[in-house]
Parts: sequence; structure tokens; C-alpha cells
Amino acid sequence: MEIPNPNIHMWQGNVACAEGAIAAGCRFFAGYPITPSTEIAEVLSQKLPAIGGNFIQMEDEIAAIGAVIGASLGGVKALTATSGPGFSLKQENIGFAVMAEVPCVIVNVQRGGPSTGLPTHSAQGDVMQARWGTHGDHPIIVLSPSSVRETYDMTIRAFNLAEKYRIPVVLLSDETVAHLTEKITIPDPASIEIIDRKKPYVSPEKYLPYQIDETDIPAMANFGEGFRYHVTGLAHDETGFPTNNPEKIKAQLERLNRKIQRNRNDIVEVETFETEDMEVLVIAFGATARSARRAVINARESGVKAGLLRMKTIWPFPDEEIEKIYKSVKKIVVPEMNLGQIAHEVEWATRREKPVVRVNKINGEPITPNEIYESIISQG
Amino acid sequence: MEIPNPNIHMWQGNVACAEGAIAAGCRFFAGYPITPSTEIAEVLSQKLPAIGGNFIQMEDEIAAIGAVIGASLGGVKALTATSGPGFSLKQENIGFAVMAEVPCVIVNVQRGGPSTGLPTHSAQGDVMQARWGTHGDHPIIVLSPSSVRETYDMTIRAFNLAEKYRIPVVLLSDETVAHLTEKITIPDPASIEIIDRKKPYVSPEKYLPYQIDETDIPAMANFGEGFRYHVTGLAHDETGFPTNNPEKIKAQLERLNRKIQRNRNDIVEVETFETEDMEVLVIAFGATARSARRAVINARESGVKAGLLRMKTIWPFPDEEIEKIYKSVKKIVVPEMNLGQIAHEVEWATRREKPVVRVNKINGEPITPNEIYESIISQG
Amino acid sequence: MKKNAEITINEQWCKSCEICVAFCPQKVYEMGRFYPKIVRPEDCTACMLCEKLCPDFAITVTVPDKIEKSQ
Amino acid sequence: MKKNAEITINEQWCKSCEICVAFCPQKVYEMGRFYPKIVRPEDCTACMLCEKLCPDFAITVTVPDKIEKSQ
Amino acid sequence: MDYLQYLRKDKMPHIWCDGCGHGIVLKSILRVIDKLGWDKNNIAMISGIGCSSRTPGYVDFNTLHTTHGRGLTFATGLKIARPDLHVIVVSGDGDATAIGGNHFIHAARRNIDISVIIYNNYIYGMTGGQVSPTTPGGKKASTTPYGNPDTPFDISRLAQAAGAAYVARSTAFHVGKMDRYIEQAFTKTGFSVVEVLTPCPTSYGRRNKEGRGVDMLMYQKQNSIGIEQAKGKTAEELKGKYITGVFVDKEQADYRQRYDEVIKKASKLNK
Amino acid sequence: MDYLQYLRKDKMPHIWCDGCGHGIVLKSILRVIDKLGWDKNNIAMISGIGCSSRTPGYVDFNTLHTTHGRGLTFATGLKIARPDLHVIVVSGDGDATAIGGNHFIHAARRNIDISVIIYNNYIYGMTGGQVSPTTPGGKKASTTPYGNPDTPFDISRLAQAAGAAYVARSTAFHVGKMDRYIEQAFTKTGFSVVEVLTPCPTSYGRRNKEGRGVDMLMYQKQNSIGIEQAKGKTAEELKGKYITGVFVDKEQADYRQRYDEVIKKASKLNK
Amino acid sequence: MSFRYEVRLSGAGGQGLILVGKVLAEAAAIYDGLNATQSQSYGPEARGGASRSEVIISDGDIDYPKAENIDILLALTQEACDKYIDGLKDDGILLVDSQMVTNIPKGQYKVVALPIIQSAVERLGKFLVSNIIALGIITKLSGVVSESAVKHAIRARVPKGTEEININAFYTGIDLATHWLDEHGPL
Amino acid sequence: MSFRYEVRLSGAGGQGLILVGKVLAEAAAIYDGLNATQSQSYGPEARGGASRSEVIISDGDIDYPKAENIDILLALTQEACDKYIDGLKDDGILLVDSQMVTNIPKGQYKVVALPIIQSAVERLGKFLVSNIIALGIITKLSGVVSESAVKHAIRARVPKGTEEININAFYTGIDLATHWLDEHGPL
Ligand SMILES: Cc1ncc(C[n+]2csc(CCOP(=O)(O)OP(=O)(O)O)c2C)c(N)n1
Ligand SMILES: Cc1ncc(C[n+]2csc(CCOP(=O)(O)OP(=O)(O)O)c2C)c(N)n1
Ligand code: SF4
Ligand code: SF4
Ligand code: SF4
Ligand code: SF4
Ligand code: SF4
Ligand code: SF4
Ligand SMILES: [Mg+2]
Ligand SMILES: [Mg+2]
Repeated sequence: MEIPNPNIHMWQGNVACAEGAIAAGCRFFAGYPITPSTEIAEVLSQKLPAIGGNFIQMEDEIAAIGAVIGASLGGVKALTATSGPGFSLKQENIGFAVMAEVPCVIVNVQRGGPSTGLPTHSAQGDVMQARWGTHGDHPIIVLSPSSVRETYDMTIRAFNLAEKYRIPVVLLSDETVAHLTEKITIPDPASIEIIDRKKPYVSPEKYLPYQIDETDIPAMANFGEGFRYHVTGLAHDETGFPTNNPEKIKAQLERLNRKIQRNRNDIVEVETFETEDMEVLVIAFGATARSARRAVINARESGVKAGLLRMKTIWPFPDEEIEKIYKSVKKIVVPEMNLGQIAHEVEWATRREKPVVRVNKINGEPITPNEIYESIISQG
Repeated sequence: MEIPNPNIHMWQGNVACAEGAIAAGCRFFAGYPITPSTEIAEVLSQKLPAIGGNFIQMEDEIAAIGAVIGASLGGVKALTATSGPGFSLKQENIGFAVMAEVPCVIVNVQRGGPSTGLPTHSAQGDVMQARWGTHGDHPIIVLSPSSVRETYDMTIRAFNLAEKYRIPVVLLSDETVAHLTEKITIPDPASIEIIDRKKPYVSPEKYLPYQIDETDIPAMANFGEGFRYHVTGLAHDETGFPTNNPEKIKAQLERLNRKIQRNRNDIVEVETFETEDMEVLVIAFGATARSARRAVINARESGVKAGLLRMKTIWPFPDEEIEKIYKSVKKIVVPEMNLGQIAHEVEWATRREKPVVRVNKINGEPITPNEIYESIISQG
Repeated sequence: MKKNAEITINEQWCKSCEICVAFCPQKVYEMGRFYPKIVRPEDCTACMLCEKLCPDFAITVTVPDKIEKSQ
Repeated sequence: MKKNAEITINEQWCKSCEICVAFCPQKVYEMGRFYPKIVRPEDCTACMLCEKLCPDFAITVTVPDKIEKSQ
Repeated sequence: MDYLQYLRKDKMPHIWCDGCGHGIVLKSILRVIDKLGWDKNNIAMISGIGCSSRTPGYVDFNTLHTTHGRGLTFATGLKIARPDLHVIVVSGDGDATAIGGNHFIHAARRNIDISVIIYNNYIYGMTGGQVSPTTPGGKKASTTPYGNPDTPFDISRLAQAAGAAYVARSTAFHVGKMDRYIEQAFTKTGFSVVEVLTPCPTSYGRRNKEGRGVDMLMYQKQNSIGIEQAKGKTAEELKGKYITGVFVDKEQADYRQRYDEVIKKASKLNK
Repeated sequence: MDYLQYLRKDKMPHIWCDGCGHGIVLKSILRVIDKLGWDKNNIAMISGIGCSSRTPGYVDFNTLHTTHGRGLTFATGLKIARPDLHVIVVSGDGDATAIGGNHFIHAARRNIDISVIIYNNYIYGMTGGQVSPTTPGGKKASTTPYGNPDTPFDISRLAQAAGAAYVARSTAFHVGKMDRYIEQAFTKTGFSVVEVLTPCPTSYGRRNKEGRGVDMLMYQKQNSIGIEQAKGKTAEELKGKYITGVFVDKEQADYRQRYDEVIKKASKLNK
Repeated sequence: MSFRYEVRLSGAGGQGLILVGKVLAEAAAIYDGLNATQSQSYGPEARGGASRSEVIISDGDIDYPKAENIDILLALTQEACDKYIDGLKDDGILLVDSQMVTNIPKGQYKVVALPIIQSAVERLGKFLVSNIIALGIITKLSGVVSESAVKHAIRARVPKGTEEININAFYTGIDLATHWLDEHGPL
Repeated sequence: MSFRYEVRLSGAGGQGLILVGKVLAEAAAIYDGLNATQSQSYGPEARGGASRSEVIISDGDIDYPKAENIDILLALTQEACDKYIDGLKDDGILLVDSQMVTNIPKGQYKVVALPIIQSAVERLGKFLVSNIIALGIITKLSGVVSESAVKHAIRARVPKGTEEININAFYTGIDLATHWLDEHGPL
């Protein structure tokens, strides 16, 4: 028996998320319990006060995201975690955070839907909601982890992207990964890159909280730092004050969307596996990508040249990454624990030139390697 | 001067919606005021009690949709109306209505978004949200009127579809149509088709509120009619009681989605204009379709063979209807008061074979005929 | 009067919480290996407390007609 | 004391609500065609009521230093 | 009495843990319904989400299990649409006073003829023991591992301030009181609230070393005090005591009566 | 005093209608801030949506105009993250007690050190005059064309029942009282509420034939009564009267003090 | 080909221009058997600031319901005139209150400046009826709706008890316009 | 090629099988330097009903973390046995409580029936340690983790003060398994 390495843990995905948040510098959590995300709150209720942070259980999910935005405006990195029903409730305020450009991280541990659905079972049914759940055109960043270690890393990345781009970032986990206990070796804290919001370097009188410049990402002053600016969910101009001027509105909303579009290469992350000579491309994410990987290995063993593109970033959608590799394949298999939400986007990205075979499951059970394997090797 | 015909009115879109609801048999409204939908509530607060109906202003939008579902379970046709921020808040309970298959109508009069956005200005930014706003895979029906008369007719149709398919139906209006006062000749009440939910014809002991039969649409007993069944947002079987049985869950969720898919031809309505010999196809909906129509006429006058497909049903998406007519065109113009939500679906439907030219506007102003015209006639 | 009440325990539903055992004023029950045992049925006064407190609908105390009426 | 208070009305901000006119205990104001007129400035006791009640930040009553201190 | 006639027997045994008080409350509700002789077809029982909110699944009425905290909103719509139905809402402390707190005070304000039975176990039972707005200060929950820093709501006081017509509190142990209060609530025209203090051994008792359900009921037996007796006592003397009794019982027009006036007026004006 | 130093002058004149009381309330807030000598950089003013909620746009602090009803939730996060800031929430009757009712009672329960000034004009001003939870019974609103059938909330009573440390009510007319209450609220550690009754001539006064703002203020002047004087009076005598005064003023540990204990405990245990 | 006549009414919030738009549209649609739409733009709060109401009248379908090629623009304030002049046709009519709008924007259109508000106050003693005076002027100048249709529409719309003063105001407007035409010749 | 060993633990909620899974996985991953995952299925309420916990142990990557080809299945109740037998390998081990599970499902696997719960009550006087006895048996029968790793993992996991009784229970399990192997020969 080896002397145990203190950096090795058997952690649940949800624990890794909480630990990742702390590693990212998160010092505020506001939430409302809901299966299967509750452990994130429970761990942070214990850990945050121990390091001088704050944990608060709010009266509902709407209040939780409100508090998170408030804390972030005060300069503290803030997190909330929920599942489908709570994610639906948070939508109005998520839109506020997008519009007011307040960095924060929202974890949605997906469970079976719609409605109360299957609270203790797994699903990936909130992919489109994560993109479009709030009203009005808006950009958003959505990441989806496949493992416990990745949950840790991605939580950190979620905070980094939120801070860098002044945007709420959704960590879209699923019951399978969130409740999976897995071996994790956590990285040396010194090796972890932490990004903080860009601070204004002008005097308060000159500060434009929604300035349109060459970066498209305005510097952000925290409340109480002498800048005394105004934050609103109304359409506003560079000063942050409401306006009805169509030109100014247009300029701001375009910048808002552009700041993510133009940085999509920095944001979008995919991982490919055995894609060089593949004839069948599997595109998967989250827990399902684990099964997909095994299915690819098994298919190769049976002589079918399969490859996997695993989406770590879901939104912005990795269309360019798919575009680069799909041309030569005979078909594309898209397994997901929903009725084909990603498959539809894959069809868009690939112009429906290739058959896109959907492997869907919505009964709360994870998709097995074999179910994907069958679709890979089947003819037609 | 003619003797005025009592069926001719100058009505606002919102008034026509309220009047259409009454004509459809709606006798319950629960809402929460929000610009630009408030007039619907105001008119109904006056009219409903006068015909023995009930109007209630609830404490928020969540409560309003809750009350609407409760009233519908009691057998009374029920309506709520809101705009973006309220629509976001209603999402959780909309999912409940889908899952529990409770007919009701939700009006979303779109205003500028995201967030508080532009309360008094027009937009069409909630198209994707109307489809995907609640968590989990779910079907939905979304209709979008272009005129005051159509608001009246479509409100009736929304109730009919809701009752026929046991599903919430979203009437996705926009500030332009909702606040437009326009001449309307209302039809003879006797000529209006009214559809009521299918009632069970079995004895209470045999009644299965979520029966899977050849129609896929279970009969619906109202509370208090002797059937004493159970309604839940949890995954349930044919009896309506919660289950964790993967087979039964699958069967129900598939039926839930199938009942809309297989009836999409009954639900999807489009209107075409000058599409026979067209070289440029314009696809539009809501207020924008009015400008599009004029643009098409103007283009034809300038010698460009343009045609219009106006989507009256937005979801299920009229992909087949588009498929039928797009092959011969040189390009497709999609004007919408958002950043291209429908254009993306059009690209999917047309396999990105044709250039899809987006005419987008998100500053609160309606798209003018000329802006569309320019895109129709421009080269490339 | 005492002797007339009839007590049954539905072991399919009983969850062995021991509430009946603890609160019966007449100590009619004792806890068994898995379920409560009715050890002193003759002491039962048909006070119904056990039935009312059993959270699992597992106890039925039946009182013969005339007694019920005379209560 | 009365004579020393100086009253100004910012007509850019005044919305002609007439609150100052109605509540000045000394009837210092009368309503004009569009804006209140200061008709009896000499009667002003610098009670500040008009300033406090003007919802539009349109009235300023300035009290010379020493008076303010003696209040 | 025969509880079984009101139960969906094939759904039994219920999911509640051994020693959970929820079953005791449900029984009281059924006894009252039986006593009142209500027709099962005319009863609608509605809940939100939680262990307590699973109640409707077990009873043979028109039953509706809604979204977390929203039971009262659905009930409001149903009651207005169908004044002929007896509308009963069952709710947990979390369901009624955390996420559903606003609906609770507004239903009270409207004085709509609905009875709410709140199973107050000071905790979120269903999700495994997180702190609730009624968890006493200092107590442990899975999200207050160092003890709850907050002060709990007094549900009855809140209901009273918001305008309810009838408000009472009992423990699950005091079945006689509970029956009486629930009966008074059910027969009251207007908004009535009965708060029942009930043990959750699994998610609350265990963590706070209060033992099993049976122990927690014993505590209730020994530490309850009626409001009348409580009146003279100091806060010190009342520490750890459960104060039970009827807090409000007043006559005032309910929502229906008032809206019927609106209908009368409107019909006259629009004739 | 010089109000202008606290105003964003380029945003003036404000959007409030002629005779609207909101400006009077804002002035009172500014006078108190001036008196207390607070540094503008350390003040955060937060609101929801409504005419009243437009206040933050005009003042030169850290200002945040959130979503309808949610101001208190943002404020809670900010105050916890930044205990050094003075956090003031301004809200309307609809914002605070309709859609935001739950956040209101929970902020009170937590006794978090935030002051809320509620501009209660009995109506939804911003959206054109719909009934609000505080609209008196019988009054007309655009959604109660036959008169409001409902009974209004007593905001102060609700705040009290929910646990606020300081609760007071003034009219906009009574500037002296208003200043005093707001000052007491601002200096209170814990959750403090000042409800100011304020005229909305446009959306309420006109429809209810109560005249212009000036007339409505005159009514306030003539029909207000302090709680002390009100005590002896019958309901009949108090009809149509505005009861003003301080309803609660108590000392109790605020959220911060209690959570600091948690932090202390946690740090010790996890060393 | 069907005709399309565009009217834009502009001024300050509270001047009753939305009512004028509605009456004009109803006159055309309900009493004159034409087609009509009426729309308005709101400020951030539907209160205060410059306000705009537009009426399109046609004997055919009205697709785009906003004014683009305005036949007649009413401007009761200088701010409104400056803000809403865009879109007035080259040969369109710019109708302004001669006291409120003193700075006439340059353009090809025909300018009709009349003391609308003053007439309301002085002739009818009621500031509030300026809007109906303007309606009378527009009725006369445009010729697109019949006087009797507008009269009926006014009676149907205005609050009970105010019919007479409003009809008077309307004729005051007709009068002002008639005089102007007499003086300046037909438009 | 790396090996993959699949363990499924099943019984009633509250029997502590999730803990067993966690300890087993930690033994493998933290103390034996292997890779491991542990997962569980919940009933509707995460309470009551049959419960399942699964551990996958491997010296390589573990992609799919659920059991599909089970090497050893523990069933402490009949219900659990019936419900979770699916997926047990043809040559896998079915370990059951000999008193609770009397109806052994037919199949190719090797059946090991031992009085787990009885031993807990009788040998250790504590019903609650049945789970750790089962862990001992599994450790011995599977051979996939070292006894010392499991022992360390138990100490690290169980509540302070209960270490000894749990270690005793663990060795009781090792004992039972050793005897069984002695009697029936190696698996
Ligand atoms: C919108 C939403 N948020 C959170 C949850 C998770 N949830 C289910 S029940 C519950 C709390 C239940 O507590 P309580 O109402 O006191 O009932 P109990 O289980 O204690 O009887 C929570 C937080 C949910 N289902 N929906
Ligand atoms: C979610 C949501 N629902 C509704 C609205 C519309 N809305 C804006 S302000 C308001 C009411 C304002 O009333 P109050 O809070 O009393 O403020 P007042 O305008 O009277 O000062 C409403 C309903 C909104 N903006 N957001
Ligand atoms: S009270 Fe009921 S459930 Fe509990 S032990 Fe007795 S019979 Fe069993
Ligand atoms: S009825 Fe009363 S006396 Fe008889 S067993 Fe039950 S509790 Fe005991
Ligand atoms: S109170 Fe102020 S706004 Fe009103 S009339 Fe007087 S100066 Fe003008
Ligand atoms: S300060 Fe007082 S006395 Fe002077 S003008 Fe104002 S209200 Fe009148
Ligand atoms: S968790 Fe608590 S409330 Fe839920 S069933 Fe168990 S004991 Fe009852
Ligand atoms: S509508 Fe009412 S509350 Fe709003 S600004 Fe006008 S008077 Fe004030
Ligand atoms: Mg509870
Ligand atoms: Mg208000």
C-alpha cells in the first residue's frame, strides 16, 4: 500500500464543483436546495465560512441568483447551483446578468424533465434551455464536464470565462457526473490560472461601464470603489443609463453579442479521440461522452473506424470544430440523454450532408456504450 | 356615411386578443401586469365578470400561470398574458402544464430584450425561448399573429389547439401588433369553431388520464366530475401516478412528444404570397411579415420575383412547408426583430443550400418594408 | 368493555417506529423483533390513541358496535 | 429674519404641480401661467417646507449663514 | 373509522420514513373529512413538492401535485373556477414559507376559501435536511453545519398579519387538538391555516440528536403549552416549548363573496 | 441643504409626473444621508422596477436597478459580500409586496442590515394604474374597474410579523416625521422598513377622483393620525385615516453578527 | 391601385394626440368604410416626453402600419416637430401650433401654422380641447375623411357630457383651416 | 490491456451500502493506487426501497462508470436480488445474505450465501455493521483490493469512535469468506 497522496481524493462531481469554485476564488454562494445539485451547497455551507467566505441559503432560486449578482457587483466571485426547475426560475435574472454584464457562475445539474420529472435520475435535456431560456437575444457560455476532475477544472474555467467576458457562465452538469464518485488528483494551486475581471484604469469621471472599445469587454469597477455608476437591465448606453436611442441600443446589444462571438475560439473547447482516419464520427458531451468513448474503442476493435468529438463547450456551439472534421465521414452519431437537441445543431453545422444518427434516451438511465456502439456499427 | 356595422371595430391587437379569448369560451384570466401586454388584462377585468367569468390579478407571473392551470383542471378555459420578463418567470409552470397535459393559453407580447430591455418597444426575440424556455424535452405550440384580426382568430385557435391536444399554447405577439389599432370585422359567433377537450367515456375506475392509445391524446376529466385522478409534474405512468419504471417513463414521454409531431400538419399554418415563380423567398412572421409583404410587392414592381412565406405557426417549425417551395429560389431573406433565431431554423430546413440573408433589428424599431426590399433586390 | 376492542396490525405497512408501543396508555404493545406485538389486548380501553398516532395506517382498533355507540 | 431667505425656482425642472403654492404657510407663492410666482418673498420664514415638498428639486430656499446657524 | 376508504391502497405503504409524523397529520385530515361527510368527488387536495407534498398521491380525491411552493396558486385558480369544490392544500414548511411564502401571504390577504395544512417539521425533509425558514436558531441542518444562524418564521403570526380568517397550531402528537383545528379550518369560509408541528426523524431528528420519531413525539407531548397558559410566561420559561392553540378565528367576507359582488355590478353595468 | 451634490444632474428633470410624491420621498432620503455625512462612495442604492424604482438612476451613489420585485435579493448578496457599504433599497408597493413579497418577509426574517424605503402609492404607477396589494378596498384601478374587491396588506404589520428590527410609516406630506423615520432606519443595525404613503395622481388619484398631487397631499395633511392617538379610536373613526408612527424598534443581532459567529466557529473547527 | 394616406400627430405626452389618432382612424374605418390603422410610440414610461401617434388610411390593405411617407404631420411642440419631421413627404403638409413651434425645419413641404392651443384656451376656454381643434384642421386640410364621419367618431369616443365642447372644438378647427385655405389658397 | 472489475452492492435503503461502495472505491483508488469510481441509484426520495451502489475498479481509465458486466453482486434483500441481478457476468459471484435471500435467481454465476446480518447481530451485537461484514467478504472473495487498503479506508471513513467495531466487522467478513473458500474451494 502506498502512502496516500494528499492531493488524491475520491470525490463526487458535486464536491469537485464546490472545491473547484473555492480554488477559482469563489467566496460567495447563494442557493436553494434541489436534487441532484444539493451537495454543492452542502459542501460550501461547510467550507466557505471556514475560509471567511459567505454561504447563504435563500428563500428560492430567484433570490439565489439575485444575491449572486449582487455579491459579484460587490467584487466577490459568486456561485449558485440548481437543477432544471430552479434553472427555469432563474432565467429572468440570468438575463439581467447578461444584460448588465455581471460575471457569475450558475451550475445546472441536469435531472430528468420536463417539470418535476425525475429528480434523482440523469438527463441532458436542458441544453437548449441553457442557450435560450431567458427572453430576448443574448449570448451565453455553457460548459459541460464529463468527469469529476473535469468538473473541478471546468468550474475554475467557468469563473475565469465569467470574469474575462463579464458574462454569466453555465456549468451544465448531469446527475451521472454530479453523483459519480471518482478518483481525482487535484492540481497544485500554484499551477491554476485564475482570471479576474478587468479593472478600470481611468478616473471615475471618465469611467464608462459599458464602453465600446476595441476589446468589446468593458472594464468593471466594483461597487464601493469610487466609481458610482449605474447598473440596469433596461437597454442602456455606454454610461449604463437607460436610453431609447435606437443607435445606442443597437451598438450596445451588438457589442454584447459580439464580445462572445469574436472570442469563440478562446471559449470553445472540444476534445477529439481517434478522429484522424474515422469513418463514423460520434459527437457527445457530459456523462454520455464517457460511454461514447468506450463505444468508439469497441467499434475500432470490431474494425469500424469510429472517432469521437467531445464537446467541453456547448455554447457557443463548436460548429467550426465539427466543420473541420466531418467531411470525410459516412455518418455522424449523436448520443444524448434528450430527444436530439445537439443533433439538430450538428445537422445545422454539417448542412445535413451526412446522416445524423440520434441515440436518445429520456427515461432517466444513462446511455450505455453498447447503445452507441450499435448505432456506430449498424449499416445505414 | 354608412350606418356603422356593429361587427366593425377599431381594436388594438391586445383588445382583439381579449375579445378572441371570450369568443373561444375563456372564462378565467389570471395575470400580472406588464407592458406591452397589460391591456389584455385590463379589458378582461372589465368584461369577464360581466359574463360571469373570473378575472384575478395575482401576486406575480408564477402565481398567474399556476392559477390558470388550476382553473383549467377545474374545467374552465383559462388564459394568462405577459411579456418577456414574466414569460421567463412562467417557464417552470409552463413545463408543468406540458407534463401534466393541462390545456391553457399563454400570451407573450414581445418587447425589446434581454432583461428589462425596452418595455415599450417592439421585438421578436423570444422565439427560441418560447420553444425551449422550460427545462427538459417537451413539445409546445406557438402561434404568431400579424394583424389585429389575426390576433382575434389566433387566440381562438390557440384555445382550440390547447383543448384538442391538451397542451399549453403560446400566442407570441409583439408590441407592434399588440398596440396597433386596426379595423376588424369580427365574425358571426355561430361561424366560429370551438373545440373542447375530449371527455372520458369510461367509468371512473377504468379512466386512465394518461392513456396511450391510437390517438396519443388522452381524454381529460375535470376535477369534481367523479374521476378522482392524480396529476403530477413527476414522471408518471398511464394512471398519472409517479413511476421510476424506465419503460413506462419512456412510453409516456414519447407519447407526449408524438402527440404534437404526428399532428403537426393540423397545427402548422403558413400563408404564401406570390411564391409560384419566385426567385427570392422571404420568410417572416408577426409584425415583420407585414413589412415583408410590402417589400415583396415592391420588389415585384422593380422586376424581382419575390415571394413570401408567412409563418402563422412558429412551433412546430414549418420545415416541410419551407422544404416544398425553397428549391428553386436563389436566396432566402429572413427579416426578424432579433438576431436570426428563425433564420437558423430556416437554414436547417433548407440544409444551408441557399444563402439565407438575415435582416435583423434589435433596437426596438420595427423593420421597414424598405430594409427588407433592399435585401431582396441586392445581389449576392 | 376492555376486552371487546380488536386490534390488528398490518405488517405490510408497519415500519416499526414503535410509536404505538411508546404511547399506548395501557401498555398493550411490546416491540417484537420486527413489528410490535399485541401483548395485553385485554387491557385495551379502545382509546384509539395508537390508531390515531400510527403514521403508517398499520393499526386498526375495532370496537364492537354497542361500545362504539356508548362512547 | 424673514427678509433674508432667498428663493429660486428652476423652471427647467418645475412641473407646475402647485404644491409649493398650496402649502407655503406664508402664501409666498401664487400660480403663474406656467410656473409658480414668488409674490411675497418678504413673508418667507425660511421654514423650508416648500423646498422639502417640491417633488422636482425645483425650489431652493437659501438662508444666509447666520440665520441657518441660529435655527 | 375506516381510513382505507379514503386511501389509494395500491399506493401504500407510503414513502414516509419510519416515525415520520406526516402520516399522523394525514390521518387527522381524513378523520375530519369523514366526520364532515364530504363527498370524495368534491374534494380537491393540492400540494407543492416535498415529503409532505406527497400526501395527495395517497388519497382518493381529486389530487394535484404541483411545483415546489406553488400549490396555493393552482388551488386559487381551481377554487375560483370551481367554488363547489372543497379545496385543501397540504404543504411543508419549506414549500409554504420558503419558495411559496409569497403565495401564502397573498392567499391569506385575499381570504380565499382554501384550507392549508402545513406540516412543519423545521426542515427540508425531501431533499435530505437543509435548513428551512422555520428551523430554530442554532439547530443543525445539512446547510447549517455550524448551527442555524437565522431566526425562524412564526408561520401562524405571519398568516395572521397577512389576513387569514383562521389560524391555529397543533403538534402531531396532540391528535385531539389537531382534529379540532382541522375541522374548524375546513368548515371556515375564508382562508384557514393549520400549522402542525411534526417530527422528521430522518433529516432533522437524527442530525440534532433528538432521536427517532417516537422520541420527538414524546418531546411534543411533554413540551407543548396552550396559548392561554403561555400568556403569563416569560420568554425564558417558554424556551423550547411549543405554543399551540387557535390564533385567529374571525368572520369576514371571503374572496368569492367579494368577487360575486363584482360580478353583480359588472353584469348590471354591462346589460 | 444642497440636494444637487447627490443628484446626477444630467438625468434631471426626473420622469415622475407633476405632483407625484416620489420626488418628495427621495428628497427626504437625501437629507438624511447628508445629515449622517455618509460618503457617497459607500452608499449603494438598489431598486426593482416601477416609478419608485427609478430612484437610483438619479442619485450619485453606486446604483442598481434590478428586476421587478428582486431588489432585496441583489441587496442581500451585495450587503453580505460588502458589509462596509450602506445598502438602501427603494421599492414600490407592487415591487415590494406583490412580486417581491417573499423577498421582503425573508429579508425581515434574516434581519439583514438593509434599509428599505417603500414608496406606497397603492397602485402600479409605472404600468398605468393596476391594482396593487395595498390598494384600499373599493378603489378603482385599471384592473379593478368595478372597485377593488380585495383587502390590502398592512405592510408595516407584515414587516413586523416577519421579524424586521425597525418599522415605521409616514406620509410624504409629513416631511419631519419622514426624515426622522428614515434617519432611524438608516442608523439601525438590522432590517429596517420605512413605508411612505405617497400620491400617484396620474395612475391612482385621477381614476379615484382624488384630484392632483397637491390635493392628495392635502388629504394626507388632514387625515393622518399617529399610532398613539389612534389607539383609543374605533375602526369607524379610523376609516380613511392614515396611521403613522414607529411600529417596531428593537435591538437584535443582525445577519452579519450572526454569520460572523458561524465564520468564527467554522474557522476554529477547520484549522 | 389603392390610396394610402399617412398622418403623424406629435406633441407632448398628455396632449391627447392618441385620442385624435383613434378618432381619426375610427372615422375612416367605421363611418367612412375605409381601412385604417392607428399606432403610437411610447416613451420609457408611457408618460411624459415627446409623444407620437400615427394614422394610416387606405381603401385597400394596410401592410406596414407605420408612417414612412407622411402626408400630414401635426406638431404641437417644438421638440416634437424637430424629432418627428423625418418622413414627411416633400409635398406633405406640416401643421404646427404657431406659438409653440417657432423654428420651422427646412424642407419642401407646405407649412400651415395656426394658433391651435391659443384658440382652445381663448375661444373655448379649455386648453384640453386643442387636440380636437387640431383634428378639425386635419379633417379639413386632408380631405381624407368626411366631416360627418369625424363628428360621429368624436361623439362615440369622448367622455359623456363633453360631446358638445368637443364638437365645438372640432368646428373651431374646421374654421381655422377654412380661413387658412381661403387666405393661402388650396394645398 | 487494463483490467476492469465491477461490483454492485444492493439491499434496502439505510443498510449502508453506499458507504461500503465508497470505502471500497477509496481503498482501491487512494490506498492501492488503482483507479475507481463509485455511483449509486436513488429511489424517488433518496430514501427507502431497494438501493444500489456500484464500484468499478481498474488500473486504467474508467469511461462508462456504471456496472454492465458485474464481477460480484451483493444482495442483502430478496427484492434487491431480484431487481439488480441483471448484468451479473456468467462466471460472476452472487453474494447473498443467506437468511434474507432465499430465492436464488437461476443463472451461470457462482453463489455465495452467508449469514451476514445474523453475524452482525450475533457476533458483534450490531445490526448496523452488516455492511462492513459484507465489505470484508467482498474484499476476500474479489481479491481486487488489498485487505490493508480497505482497513485504512474504513478507518478514514467511519465515524470517530466506531473504528474498532467496524474493523472487527471487516475481519468477521474476511473470516466468513475464508471459511467459505475453505469449504467450497476457490472461486
Ligand atoms: C423549484 C424547485 N426548487 C427546489 C426543489 C427541491 N425541493 C423539493 S422538496 C424541497 C423542500 C421540501 O421541504 P418541505 O416543504 O419542508 O417539505 P418536507 O419534505 O419537509 O415535508 C425542495 C427544496 C424543487 N423540487 N423545485
Ligand atoms: C417580471 C415583471 N413583471 C411585471 C413587470 C411590469 N411592471 C413594471 S413596474 C410594475 C409595478 C410597479 O408598481 P410599484 O412597485 O407599486 O411602483 P410604482 O410605479 O407605483 O412606483 C410592473 C407590474 C416587470 N417589469 N417585470
Ligand atoms: S405505530 Fe404503526 S408503524 Fe409504528 S410500530 Fe406501531 S404499528 Fe408499526
Ligand atoms: S386503543 Fe388505546 S388502549 Fe387500546 S391499544 Fe390503542 S392506545 Fe392502547
Ligand atoms: S412644488 Fe416644485 S414643481 Fe411643483 S410647482 Fe412648485 S416649484 Fe414647481
Ligand atoms: S420656506 Fe416656508 S415660508 Fe418660505 S416660501 Fe418656502 S414654504 Fe413659504
Ligand atoms: S425525510 Fe423526514 S419528512 Fe421526509 S419522510 Fe422522512 S421523516 Fe418524513
Ligand atoms: S404614474 Fe404615478 S407613481 Fe408614476 S410617476 Fe406618475 S404619479 Fe408618480
Ligand atoms: Mg419540512
Ligand atoms: Mg406603487
